[in-house]
Amino acid sequence: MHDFVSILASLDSPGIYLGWGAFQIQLGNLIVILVMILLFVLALFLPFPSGRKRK
Amino acid sequence: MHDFVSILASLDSPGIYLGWGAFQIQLGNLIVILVMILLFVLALFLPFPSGRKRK
Amino acid sequence: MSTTNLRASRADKDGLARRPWRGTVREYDLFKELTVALVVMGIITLGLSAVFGSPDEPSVTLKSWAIAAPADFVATATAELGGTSETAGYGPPYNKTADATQTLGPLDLQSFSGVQLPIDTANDLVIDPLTTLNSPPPELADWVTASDAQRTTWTTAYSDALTKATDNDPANVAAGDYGPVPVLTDSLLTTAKQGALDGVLTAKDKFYNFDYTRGTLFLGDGAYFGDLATAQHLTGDQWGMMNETGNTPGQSWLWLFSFWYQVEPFASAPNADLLVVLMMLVLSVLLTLVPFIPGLRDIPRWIPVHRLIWRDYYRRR
Amino acid sequence: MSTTNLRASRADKDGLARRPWRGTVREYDLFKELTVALVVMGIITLGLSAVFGSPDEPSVTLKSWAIAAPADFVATATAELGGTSETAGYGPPYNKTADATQTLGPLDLQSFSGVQLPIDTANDLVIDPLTTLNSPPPELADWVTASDAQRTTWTTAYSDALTKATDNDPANVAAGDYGPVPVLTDSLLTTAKQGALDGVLTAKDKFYNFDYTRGTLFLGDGAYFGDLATAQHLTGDQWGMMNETGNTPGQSWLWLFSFWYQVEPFASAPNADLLVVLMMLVLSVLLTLVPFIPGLRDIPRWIPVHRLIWRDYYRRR
Repeated sequence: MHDFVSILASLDSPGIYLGWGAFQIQLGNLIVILVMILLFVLALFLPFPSGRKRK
Repeated sequence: MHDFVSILASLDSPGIYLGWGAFQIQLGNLIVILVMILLFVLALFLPFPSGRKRK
Repeated sequence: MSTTNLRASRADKDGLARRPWRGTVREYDLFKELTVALVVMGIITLGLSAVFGSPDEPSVTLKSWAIAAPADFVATATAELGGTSETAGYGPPYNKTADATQTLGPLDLQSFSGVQLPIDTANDLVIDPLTTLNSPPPELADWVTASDAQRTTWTTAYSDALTKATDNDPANVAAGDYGPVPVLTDSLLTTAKQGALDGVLTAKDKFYNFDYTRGTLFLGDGAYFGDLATAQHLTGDQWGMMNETGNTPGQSWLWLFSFWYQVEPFASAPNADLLVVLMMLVLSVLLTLVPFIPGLRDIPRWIPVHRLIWRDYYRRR
Repeated sequence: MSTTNLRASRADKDGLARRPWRGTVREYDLFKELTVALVVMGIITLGLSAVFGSPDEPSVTLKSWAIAAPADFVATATAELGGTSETAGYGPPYNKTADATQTLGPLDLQSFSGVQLPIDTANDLVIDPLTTLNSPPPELADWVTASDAQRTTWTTAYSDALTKATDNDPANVAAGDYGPVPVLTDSLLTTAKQGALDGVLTAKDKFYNFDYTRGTLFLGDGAYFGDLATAQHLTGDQWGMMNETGNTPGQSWLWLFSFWYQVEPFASAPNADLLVVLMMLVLSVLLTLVPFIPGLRDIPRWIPVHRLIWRDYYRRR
């Protein structure tokens, strides 16, 4: 955990920005957006745990 | 209404304080307390308007 | 039988709460009641506060104080320099002044916090603000380099001289060895009159400042602010806790808290705050435990107000 | 049949919502769900914000600006005196500068507010703060008694001279007739460096001040603050609306708002703010009215994501 925080802190000062042309995105934002999309896709395809009991 | 407000405003600056010995009360507070007690007594003795229908 | 079961059976002897409802039922619109109550109470509240709302007194600032009562301002600044002001002798959370806290036997609640907001009255309230001037008075160096004993001698002498001067006016002070003190306090008075001190005393090195500790303490150490409060019946020994300015109704529900400060032994006790808080704590616990206190819990049996409220029910039982 | 009834029958063709429930019922503890959800989400939120929470950058103040970039500070103070700063030419709510507002044809939203927070940059940001000094510079009188034309000549000349000086340093400015301007701006620089200007520029004659308009505008008129924002990718044309400092995740849900500022014709339009706000308004209305827009409302039929979510139901229908 502490290692993770210190990695983030070391990445902190300049900030990493990815872009093509007018499009530019900060690495932190990109990660959050990708994780959101991943969670949505997982929620779509993973079966609901107690779904069987309910029927 | 405006007269009432101006009476209050004229009473405003010095403030009227009633007291006996260590007990001292501001006129505004006394009025509010008396009104509260009056409302309580009225609530005790006045019949509830729709009480008859309810039975 | 466990204690819990004993209590449960005692409170609900007939099992009334557990019996199913056999009376009539009728429709009831909770949202309608909520809406009506909200609107009606809202209108009443707005109407009453338009008429009885507390007046918007103009703010007292260090500037208005310095202009209205310069002699008091200078006397206070001298006390801050000499460490003889109320703040300097307050104890935690501002400093470690010995025997400053209110105690009851071994109980010393004020010291529990520790010195959370350290205030050195001379430096924080007088010297630091003066160093923020574009051209700080050169006499600051005399103060900074002087010994503590020398500083005390100067401030004591000047403080005494101010007391003896006509109208306590610094202009009428007799000649004497006050060191840099008169120049420093006069500079601070000018800074305050110019309106700069109010801003300078708030927390520094932040753009948005919400720490008014230093300005509040300085203002409170003077006689001016306290006199304004006394004139409006707002101090603790005038039932001030209950009062608003003028005849505007105040927070009358604080009557019991306020009451203790008016009567002996509290009124003249040096630890009145502690005593009153403990007293209210004891009374609050008693109130919470009413159902378990014989005698106290029997009062409704002796003075049956509830039989008056539900008189229909009791008449037809 | 009224429109309302038409809509109702359309939305609930089979009267499904009005049919009594004939399926199984089971006990459900709303409070248990609420408590579990609150605790779990609370822990996740606190945990994520401990790791990803936005860093607490030290506050930029007029003091830190004056110390870090004195040349920029003096140039900005000169612009405030000359009425050539961004604030001086901003229009409502600060002043009535002609043609300052963003318009689209006859639509001029900025002027709707009127001049609610009048700011005279020379007086409010430079002259007034200098008059609060214990010994205001005597050159103030020269400024106050000078004509508007004379003031403009002085500030223009000094502004140009600053631009041409090595490092834009006031110390390297060529000799010339700048009137009281160099003394005034230098005094203000000293006041800021001493840390007094931050307090003095907040709203006056109140003890508690929450009006930071003047300090904010002054800071924003300089190049220093904007450069800090640019370095952190926080300006509008850097998708700054979405960004936090460093790599801390920002408010990525503002991507669409931010997007328009990066593309033509918005990117180079002088009324970009107005155009983008109107664009977002139109898109929001479209989103609200989706059920009534043919084509748009048929998308779920063409891309049936809902059938994937409720695939059990659709499989067994």
